[in-house]
Amino acid sequence: MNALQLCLAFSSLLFAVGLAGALARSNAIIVLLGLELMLNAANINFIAFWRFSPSSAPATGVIFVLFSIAVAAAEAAVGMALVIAIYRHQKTIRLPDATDLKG
Amino acid sequence: MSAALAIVALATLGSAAAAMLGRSLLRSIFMLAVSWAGVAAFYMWAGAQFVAFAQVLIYLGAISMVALFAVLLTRQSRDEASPPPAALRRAILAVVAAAGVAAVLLWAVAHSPLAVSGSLAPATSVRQLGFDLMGRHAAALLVVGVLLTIALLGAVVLAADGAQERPGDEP
Amino acid sequence: MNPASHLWVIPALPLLAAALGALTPRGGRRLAAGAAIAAMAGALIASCFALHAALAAPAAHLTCNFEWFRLGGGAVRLGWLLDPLNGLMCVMVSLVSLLIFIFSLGYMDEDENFTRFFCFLALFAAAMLGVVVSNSLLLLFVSWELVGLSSYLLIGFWFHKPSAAAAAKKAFIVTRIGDLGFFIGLVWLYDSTGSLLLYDGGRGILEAHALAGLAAPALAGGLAASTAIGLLIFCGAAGKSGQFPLHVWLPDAMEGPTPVSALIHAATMVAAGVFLMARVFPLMAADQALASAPLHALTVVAGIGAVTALMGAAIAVAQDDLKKVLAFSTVSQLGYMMLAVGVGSWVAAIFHLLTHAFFKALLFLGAGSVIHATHHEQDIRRLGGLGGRMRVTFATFAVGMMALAGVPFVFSGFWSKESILHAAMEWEVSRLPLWAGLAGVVLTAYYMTRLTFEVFAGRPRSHAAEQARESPAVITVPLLVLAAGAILLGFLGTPAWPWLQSQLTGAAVPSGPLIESPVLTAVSVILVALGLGAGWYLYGRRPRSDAGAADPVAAAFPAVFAFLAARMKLDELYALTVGRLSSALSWLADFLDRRVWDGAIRLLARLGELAGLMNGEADRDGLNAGFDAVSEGFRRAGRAYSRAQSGDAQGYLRALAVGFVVLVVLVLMGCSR
Amino acid sequence: MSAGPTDAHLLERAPFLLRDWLTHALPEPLRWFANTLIAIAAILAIFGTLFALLTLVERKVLGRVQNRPGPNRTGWFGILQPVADGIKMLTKEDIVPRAADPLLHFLAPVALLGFSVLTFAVIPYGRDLVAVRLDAGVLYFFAAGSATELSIFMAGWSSNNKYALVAAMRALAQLISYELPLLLSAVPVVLAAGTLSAPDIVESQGGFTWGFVPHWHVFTPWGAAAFLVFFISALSESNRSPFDLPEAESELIAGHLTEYSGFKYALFFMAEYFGMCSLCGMAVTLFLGGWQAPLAALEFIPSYAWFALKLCALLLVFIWIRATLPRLRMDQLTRFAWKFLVPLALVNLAASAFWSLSFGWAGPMQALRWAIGIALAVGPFVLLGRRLGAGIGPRTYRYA
Repeated sequence: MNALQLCLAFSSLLFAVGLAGALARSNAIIVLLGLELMLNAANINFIAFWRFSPSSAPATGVIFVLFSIAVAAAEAAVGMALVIAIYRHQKTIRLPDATDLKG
Repeated sequence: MSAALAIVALATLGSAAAAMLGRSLLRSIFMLAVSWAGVAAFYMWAGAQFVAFAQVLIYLGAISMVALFAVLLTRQSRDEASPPPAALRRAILAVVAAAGVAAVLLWAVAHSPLAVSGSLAPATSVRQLGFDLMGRHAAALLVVGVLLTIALLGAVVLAADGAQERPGDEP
Repeated sequence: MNPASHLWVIPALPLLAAALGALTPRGGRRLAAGAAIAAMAGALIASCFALHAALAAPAAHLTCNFEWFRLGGGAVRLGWLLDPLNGLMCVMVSLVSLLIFIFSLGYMDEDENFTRFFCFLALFAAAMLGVVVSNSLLLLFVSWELVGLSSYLLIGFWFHKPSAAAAAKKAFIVTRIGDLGFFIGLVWLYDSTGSLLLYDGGRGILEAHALAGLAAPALAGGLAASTAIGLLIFCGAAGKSGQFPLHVWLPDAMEGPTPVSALIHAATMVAAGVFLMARVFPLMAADQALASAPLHALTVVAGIGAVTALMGAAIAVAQDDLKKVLAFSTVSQLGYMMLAVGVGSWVAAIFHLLTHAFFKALLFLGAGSVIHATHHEQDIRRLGGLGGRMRVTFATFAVGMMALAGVPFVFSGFWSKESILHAAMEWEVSRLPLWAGLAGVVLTAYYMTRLTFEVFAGRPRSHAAEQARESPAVITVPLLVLAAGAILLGFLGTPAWPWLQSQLTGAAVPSGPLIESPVLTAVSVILVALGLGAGWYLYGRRPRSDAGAADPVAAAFPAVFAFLAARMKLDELYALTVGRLSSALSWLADFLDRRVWDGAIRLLARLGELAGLMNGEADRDGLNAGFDAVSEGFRRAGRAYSRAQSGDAQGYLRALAVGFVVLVVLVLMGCSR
Repeated sequence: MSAGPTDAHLLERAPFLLRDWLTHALPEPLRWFANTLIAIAAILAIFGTLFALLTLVERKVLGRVQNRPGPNRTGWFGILQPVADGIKMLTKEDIVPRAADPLLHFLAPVALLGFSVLTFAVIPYGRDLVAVRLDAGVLYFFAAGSATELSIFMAGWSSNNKYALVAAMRALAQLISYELPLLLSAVPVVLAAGTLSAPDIVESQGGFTWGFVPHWHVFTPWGAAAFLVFFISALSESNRSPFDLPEAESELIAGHLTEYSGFKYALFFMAEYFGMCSLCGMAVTLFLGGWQAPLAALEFIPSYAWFALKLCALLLVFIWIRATLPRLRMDQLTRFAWKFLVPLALVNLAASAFWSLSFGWAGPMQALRWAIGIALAVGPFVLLGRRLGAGIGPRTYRYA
């Protein structure tokens, strides 16, 4: 395994941890934060490929991560607002209870 | 080099796992903050200083704050009750699914022929980054700006108290 | 240095003021008004410099073109243009606007939306100046639409009045009809010449190369493309300038505040159409060389102009609303200008435009002064006796009235009107415009006399008129300035010293005798005297005693008067024709729908029912059992599937993860095989 | 860390000479490590001393403002008071409430102090006298600064005390609100200097107009406005009066510090003063020319002395403001940030953009440039200020 593969393994594991959290926990806030972890894992991939890319390419990887962080910030803001809105309506933020849209 | 990476990775993964497993919501968030800081450390390790600082500023400075606010506003500040059996089943399923994904990803990483260039990080000055952002990626930057604005407005609208619209709602 | 490259400053200043006004909170009255007035003063100074630069080389069209954006292979280019026509228009528009802005300070003083008003005014002035200075028909069209928008905003300024809101809508929609033609003309023009720049160093649409291509008899019937394009552009001009079929919005636009009426009817919006005609005159006249063409664009323009001139004057005779009289007088005067363009003398049209701008702004502002003093009393039957109470207003109004009526030698209106009539006389195609113009002269003198006597002579006929006091200086000073202009401006273009004509055409016009055709002048002077005399005989000799008394003309010819008072029933005619047509069409559609198609469908349905009845008998026992079983199966499957739609977000995510793994494994297995 | 200026005179080079004398015996790879350690030690020692002195100066100044002598019993003029305080703090019992979260309760002051110290790394204390030369130093500064919010919240929540929790929420709201104008007011400087590196920003402020007006950013219209916004936000970010709501002792006992005692309390105190020092240092760097001398004739005085002078002046202003202004109410605080500082900073960004664009204007255009610049800086201030005051009015107390 070379350094790039180590980085990718790291990001895969982080992704898995985030996914496990998002799947296992019932609290909407933790689920959202698990999603953030997954996004972070994706960002790690960008940086890793940028760092070890064979060509001295322009900083596209870095810029992509910057955009990704911005989108993550937007996602967090809207997500937390949704959580608060759900709480106001249902007095709970447990995801298994928020199933009004079931078939 | 790899030792530093290993330390950073272990700290990040460990705190992330602790955050996902932890019973106390606020502790989870603090552990996540540590994990995000670890990711920032990884960026530093990879030579992407600017991204690292942006990560700290956004994740530690903003997103964790938003999460803390959400916790306090939804009055979840004390520990969760012990999980019901259904939650246990879900947790097992979740771990199985996540393990599957991890296995697939790791297998792919291990079996892909990935070329690695020289050991030096590509030199990207902040100045060059700025020119790139304002030049080749200006349109994307604008779109992201609009997205952030709209997301902010949307968040405010969502989180704003709708009580005055339904005066008879509150007991 | 090319002075045209700085021309953008002129519209930019008021635009800046408008932006500032838009950002100012409601309380910032002084800031908004101050910014607007300062910007107009700046624009006036800049315009004077521009005019100075333009007069240095009257024949040259100074341009400054630039690329706006590239689209595929072609580039869309815009530009600024500076020549004496532009320069004069700039100075006139900015001067009159400045005076009207100052006047508005006094007039709108009590309005709570004062700030917004000045914002709109500045936007309007910016748009109008943009029309004037642009060297591209596209930029001109953009500004033109901005003029339309801001006039909509201004006419509907008191939008809480239903009539004002309706008038604003009407103005917007009617001018839009004309603009549609204008736009089609633009597209056509761009398609055939590949450019919308007016002057572009030999490649512009008003230059010989493009015109030669357009003037060829390319269309059916030997018509030139330029004729059709010219007429389409004229549609837009007619809409803005209130020419005959599209004039209906103009009198209704009086619902706006009086400074707006002055701005729209004197300096800017209505002048835009005439200005546009003068601007694209080479294009309009391109088909003149084509003797075989059955129709020339200018002939239509002259005809419409003549009809409008006469009709407007006739309707103005019977109006009772102070501002409506002036509005129809504007319609009529615009008809004169279009007539002048149509008979080939756009210089006379611009001359009349300039003088008219001053004396009509004067009249409107004078009317505004009266209205302000009498707390919004506009009915001339209820005014009266104001001559003694409002001396400055009366004196300046009288100057404006005589200028409009064409009282000889001293007033500017006389000279410009003479030059139009003279041009009409020399037109070879037809004499009708001349007759219409002469008839208009007598009517104009008559209705203006009537208006003046009704408002200022006799005794006050209402409480408001009794209480009237002279307006403050902020209102009277602009009146005095405009009155001076209304007198002096005429001397710039007398036949004996044709300074204006030679500057506008860029070639020295030889100075002739003071009176070019003594017979015509004599006739028109006699007609003016006749009109004035008739007005005095009917209204001045024995002023009306009380508001309810019948009009002497109405008493003599009730039918004619009522017809004119109802604006020749044109609005009703439109309602009857256009409105009726569309309701007839909709009734027809309704009928078809209800009776014909519905009947057919009902018939089919009956047949189907019958067939179903027969089928049903067969089905109930034979086929149903099988179908029931199948549909039960479907229902069960659906229920099972809908259980998967649990609403549990994490369940979905889990499915996604598992699906991802399964997919990857499948792909890998596929690859390894 | 570089070798230091070689052409400058002895005093200017003194810190580097001292360092090299200490480490010259070591082999090359170890020397770098030792140099870094020395830098860290120096920063900690200097600012530790400064912290001790500041506590004394603050109490003395407050005392003089309130017409009393202040501490004057320990040593001459109370000079030993900080030592006495230190001994007291160290010997007090460290109480952890039973319901508290012990780990976070311990971590909070440590993390807070850690993040506060981190911010010292990028401030240029003198010519080439900066611990870490970072390309994105300003960003680093704000990143490290924003992390302190988390520690304050940690402290408030882990104490499991309602006052502490309320204070933590207040602190969160306040810090987030003022983070924005703080950042936004630094952006114009970055725009003007064209770099995020703190030493380069200082370099860009070198030189003089007409030989005596230094090119500091505070001497431009937008710079003055941005400095004002930055300074006010810095007051709030360091929880100083009149923005000391999170620890408002009369309403919340002592806010997030309620359940802390002994050495942990001292750590909080220290972190607060460190934050104040680093924010002042950044203000000096961004706006007041960093280590640049105010007059060309005074450049013989070493650069770090100028920096220290400016820093102390700003710190004294902090103390002076604390002695002068009453505390704001919570709604006034947030309103002030969102309705006044943030819009002002945004407009100021445009003003600085204009300033950069009009760089080449000369002659009479220069006067126009100044006029527009001043109008862009003062106009929004006046307009927004009027809006801000509307609706607050004097309060009436019925039962007072």
